[in-house]
Amino acid sequence: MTMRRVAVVGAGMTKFVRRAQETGRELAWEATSKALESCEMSIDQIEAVVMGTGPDAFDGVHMKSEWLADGAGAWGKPCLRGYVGGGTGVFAAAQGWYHVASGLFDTCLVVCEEKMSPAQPHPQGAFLTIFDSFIERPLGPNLLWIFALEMNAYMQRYGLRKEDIAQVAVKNKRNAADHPASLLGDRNITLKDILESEVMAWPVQRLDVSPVTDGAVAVVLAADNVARRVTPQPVWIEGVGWNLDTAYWTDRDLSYPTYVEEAARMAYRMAGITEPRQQIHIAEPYDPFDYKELHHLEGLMLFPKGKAPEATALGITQRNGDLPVCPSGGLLGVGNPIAAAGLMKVAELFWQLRGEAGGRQVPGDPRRGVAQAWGDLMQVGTVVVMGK
Amino acid sequence: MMDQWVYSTTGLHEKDFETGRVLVETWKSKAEYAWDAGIAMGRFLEELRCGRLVGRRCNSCHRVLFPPRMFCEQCFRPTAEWVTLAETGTVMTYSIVHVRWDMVRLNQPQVPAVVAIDGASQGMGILHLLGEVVPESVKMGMRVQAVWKTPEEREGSITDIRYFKPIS
Amino acid sequence: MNRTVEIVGVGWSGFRSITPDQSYKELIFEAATRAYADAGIDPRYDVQGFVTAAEDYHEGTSIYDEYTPDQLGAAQRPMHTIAGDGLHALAAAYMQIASGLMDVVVVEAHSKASNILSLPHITAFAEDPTFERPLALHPIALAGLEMQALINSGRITEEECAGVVVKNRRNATRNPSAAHGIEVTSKDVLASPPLASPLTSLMAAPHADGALVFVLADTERARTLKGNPVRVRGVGWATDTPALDSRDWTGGRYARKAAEMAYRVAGIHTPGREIDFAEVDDSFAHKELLHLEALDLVPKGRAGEWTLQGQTAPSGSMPVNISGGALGEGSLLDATGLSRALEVVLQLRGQAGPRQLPHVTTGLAFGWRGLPTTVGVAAVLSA
Amino acid sequence: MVPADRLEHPTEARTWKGSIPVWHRYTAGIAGERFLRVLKEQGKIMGARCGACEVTYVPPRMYCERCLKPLPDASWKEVGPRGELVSFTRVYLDLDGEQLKTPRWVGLVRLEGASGVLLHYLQLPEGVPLRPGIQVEAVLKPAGERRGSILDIEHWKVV
Repeated sequence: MTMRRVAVVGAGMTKFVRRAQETGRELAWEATSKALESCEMSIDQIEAVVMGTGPDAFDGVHMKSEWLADGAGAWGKPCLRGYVGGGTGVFAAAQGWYHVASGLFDTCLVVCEEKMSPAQPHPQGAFLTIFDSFIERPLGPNLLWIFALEMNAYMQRYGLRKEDIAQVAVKNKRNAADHPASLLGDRNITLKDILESEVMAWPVQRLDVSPVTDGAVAVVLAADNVARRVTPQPVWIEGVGWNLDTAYWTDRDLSYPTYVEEAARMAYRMAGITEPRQQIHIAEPYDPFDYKELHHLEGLMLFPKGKAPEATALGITQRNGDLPVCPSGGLLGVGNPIAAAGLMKVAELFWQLRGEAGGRQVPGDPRRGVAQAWGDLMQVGTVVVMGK
Repeated sequence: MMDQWVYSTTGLHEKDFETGRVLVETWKSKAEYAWDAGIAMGRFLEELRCGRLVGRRCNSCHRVLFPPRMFCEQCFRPTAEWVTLAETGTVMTYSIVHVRWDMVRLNQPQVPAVVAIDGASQGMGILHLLGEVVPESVKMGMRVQAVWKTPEEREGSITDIRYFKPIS
Repeated sequence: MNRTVEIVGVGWSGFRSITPDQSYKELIFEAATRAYADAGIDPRYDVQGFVTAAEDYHEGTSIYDEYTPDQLGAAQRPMHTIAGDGLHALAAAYMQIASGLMDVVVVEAHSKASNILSLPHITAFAEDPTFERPLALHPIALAGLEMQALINSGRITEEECAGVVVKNRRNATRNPSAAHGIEVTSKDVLASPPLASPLTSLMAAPHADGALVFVLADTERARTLKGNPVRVRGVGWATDTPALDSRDWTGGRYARKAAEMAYRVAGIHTPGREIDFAEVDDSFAHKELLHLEALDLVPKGRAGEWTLQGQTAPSGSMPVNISGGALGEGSLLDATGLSRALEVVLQLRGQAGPRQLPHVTTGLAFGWRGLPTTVGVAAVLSA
Repeated sequence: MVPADRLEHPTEARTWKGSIPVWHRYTAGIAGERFLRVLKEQGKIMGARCGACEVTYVPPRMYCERCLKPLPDASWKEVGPRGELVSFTRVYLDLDGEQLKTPRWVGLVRLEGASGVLLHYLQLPEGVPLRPGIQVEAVLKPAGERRGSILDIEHWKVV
C-alpha cells in the first residue's frame, strides 16, 4: 500500500552546554518554542507530541518524560516516549513519522531532551546499571569498557591504527566550530591533540569521546497537505528503519554493526534507495566515539566493511568532500546530550537540505541525507532518510 | 539561516555550584532490588559455586548457548538440556582500562575482555577480567583459563571466578 | 484512517504477588509462547515489529530496553520500547500497522514489582525535585489529597469508594489469574489501616508480578490467521500536566482527553450506550469513580451512586472491572493498562469463563500511569 | 540438584540484590532560581501570570504550559501569603513505607492571586475542625535560616 507522506517543517534547539541552569522542562521548552517559531506554528496546531529522552538516571527523575511533558508542549495532548537508549534521538523522528503516517494525526512535535549534569558523582554513574544485573554488574564495569572492547575488535579485524580513527574526531570538532550550539567546536584541533590525549581505556583516549552534555532539540512534523501550507520547503521523511539485536552482546561479532545494516535496509527499502553511496548526499551517522562514525558508515553501506577509514583519509567525508559526513560537527563536536544529539542530526539534515546551514552548508545541491543513531549494549540501529 | 533557531541556553561552571551562586537541591534516590534469578541464571550461579561453567543446548539450531538461557533467541523455542563447559576459552576482544566508572584514575589498569568459552558454540562468551598477565602482552585469540576462588570463598557469583589467566 | 487493526492473539503469565520461580525473561517467554500459539504465528517469520512497555527504575536497569528482544523472539528485528503503559505500547503498535509500515506487531508489558525493595522511594523519584520532593512525603499523600478533593467537591463519598473495593475484590475471586481476590465488606474497607486520610489500605491496589503479550495485525492479515480477532476500533492517550499547581484535581482531564480521542477514532458518540462494559484504572478506589465520569460512561456525579446500586457490578447496566481490576488482580506497574485490555479481549471472545458477560460486543480499556502522573490511555475494542 | 526446566522446591529459588547507586544535584531552573531567591531574600511568594490564558502559575514558570509563550519577569507578581485550603490529607507512612510515629498533615492551598494550588505541610491547632475553604497562611522560616528552598516555607497555618 502507498503510505502517507510526512515532512519535517520546522526545527529548533538549545545550545549544548556542559551544565545547564535550566531544568529539563525548561530545556524542552526552549527547543520546542524555537521549533514552533521556525515554522510560525502555534502549539494549538500541534496534535501530538513524541518525547525522546535517555536514562532517567541522568536527569534524576523517574518516568521523566511525564515530568518533561509541559515543557514539550504536551499539555492536554497525546504524548508518547519511545526509548531505544542512544538510538532514541533518531528513533523519535521515526516515531513521529508513524504518528502522522498512521492517519491519527496531521501534525506531530518531536522533542528530545537530555540533562546529564545532575547525575553524581559523575554522569557515567548512570551507565553502571546498563549491564546485566546478575553476571556483569558484579564485575564493576563502566561504559568505556564496551566501547573499548568494540573499538578494539573493529581495529583488529581490519588492521586499523589509532590515526586512521582519530581523524574523525579532528574533522567533526572542526566542523562543529561553525555550529552556533556547539560545546566543543575547535577549528584548530589537530590529529596530534587527539593521539596525545589521556588514555582512558585502550584504545579509547579522552578526545576520541564525545562530552557529557545538557541540551534539547525539537522538530515539527506534518502530513503532506499540511506541510505544503506551512512551508514552501518541506523536507520529506522518505524512509525510517530500526533494529534491535540480542542482549547477549558477548555472543556477537563486535567488529560489524549488523543491526545498523538491518535498520538501514528497512529505511532504504521504504525510500527506494538501491545504491546508497550514489543516492545519499549527506550522512549524519552517530559519532559518540570517533570509531563509531566509521563503524556506522559501513553499517549504512556507504562504504565497504573496513573501508570507511580510508575514505576519511582521502577527504571524501569532509564537508566539501564527495560524501559530507557529520557536517554538523556531530556528537564529538556539537556535544552529546544523548537523545537530543540524535535528533540534532535530523535537524541538521533539515537545515542542510533547505540550504539554511550557514557556515556549515555543504556545497552543491544536496537532495537527500541519512541520519542514524545507535545505542544500548552495542545493539540498536535507528535510521531516517530525508529528502527534498 | 538556522542560527536564529538556537536558544541561548544558560551554561554554568562547576564553581557556580561550589560558590553557591546557583541554588541546588540534592537527592539520593533509594533504588534497591532483589531480582529473581529464575531457572537459567539460578542454575548458572549455583554451578559457579561448584566451580563449573554451564550452557544450554538448543535442539533446533544445535547451538550450545552461553550464558545459559531457557529459550533460544534465534529459534524461539525452549532450550533442551544443560551442558557442562570447559573453564578455558579464547579472548575475543579486550581493553586496558585506566579509569574507574566515575573517571577517577586507577593505580593498576584493569583488563576486561570477552572470553569465548570452550564447549559453547563458536564465539559465545562472557565479560570478565584478565589477570596474571602484562596488559600490553594481551592479544586477540589468546588462550585463557578461569582462576577460581576457593570453594569456601565461593558464593554463587560471577566473581567466584577471580579472573581468567593466560594458559602457559 | 488508513487500515483497521485487530488483536489476533493474547498470552499472559501470572498474576501472583511474587514469582520467585522465574526470571523476568522466563516469565515473558512463557506469556509470549502462549500469545503466539493463540495467534498461530512464529515470531521469527511472521512478525515485522515488536514493542515493549517498561520503565528503567521499575526494572532496576538503566536503558532496560537492551533486555527486551530475546524472550520475545525479537532479536535483530525492528523492536523498540515505550516508556509508558502497555496500552501506550499497544497504541504504538496500532500506528505502525495503520501506517502500512508493518502487518503484524507484538506488544509486551510485564511487572516484577515484587523485585523492587524501595518502591515508594522510586515513585517519589518521579516528583519534581525542587518543589515537591524536598517535602520527603510518601507519594501516597497525593492519592489522599486527590480523594479528599473529590469528597470536598461533593462528587464521591468514602462509602462509595469502599463499594468499589468490595466489588472489584469480589470480581477477582472469579478470575483465576487475579492475585488478590477476596470477600470484604464495606466496613472492612473503611476500618482498614489508613495510608493517607481518607484513603485506607484496602482502597489502594496491592502489586502483582506478571507478563502480558498481545499480537496485533491489520485486518487483511488477520483473516489469514486462526484465532478470533478483536477489532481495535480506537486508541487515545493524553497528558494533563506534571505540575501539581495547574493539574485538574477533580475532573480527570487526562482521562477525558484520552477518551475523547479514542471515541473520535472509534466513531463513538454516546459511550454510555455504545460501550457494553469497561475495564478502567482503579489503582485507588476513587480513581475508578473519577475515571468512569471522565470517560463519560456514567453521568457526572453519579459514579458512586451507580456503584452502590450495583450498576457497575457484573449484572449491572455498565459492568466495570469484571477482572477484579488492579484492586483485585494487583497493580502490574507498566503492564496494568494492558491487563485491563486483556479482560476486554477475553470477554469479547467469550473466553472469560465463570465471569463471562452475556452478549457483549464493545468494551473500553483505560489505564492511568500512576502517581504522580496525570497521563491516561484508552482503547475501544469490539468483537 | 536443579531440574532442567522448572524449579521444584522453593529452596532452589535464588535472588540477586543490587541498586542504582547514583545521587543527583538539581538546579532550580531559570524561573525556579528567581522564585527561590525572592522567597529567601524578600520573604515573598511569587507567581507568573499568562494574560492570554488567564492563568497565574505558582511556582512561576519560564513559559505558559497552555500557549507555550514565555512568561517574562514583567509577568511576575506576588501572591499569598494567605490562601484557601483546597484539599488536605493525613499521611501515615514514611518513604520506606513504615508507619510514622506522628502522622503528618499536608495541604493543597490556593494562595490569593494564584490559579492553582501549592503543596506543603499543614499545621493544625488543637480542636480546629478541618474543612475545605478555610483560610490558611504560609509560615516562613526566619530570614536568617532561609536557604532558597521550598522548605523556606515551614508550613500552612490556619488563620
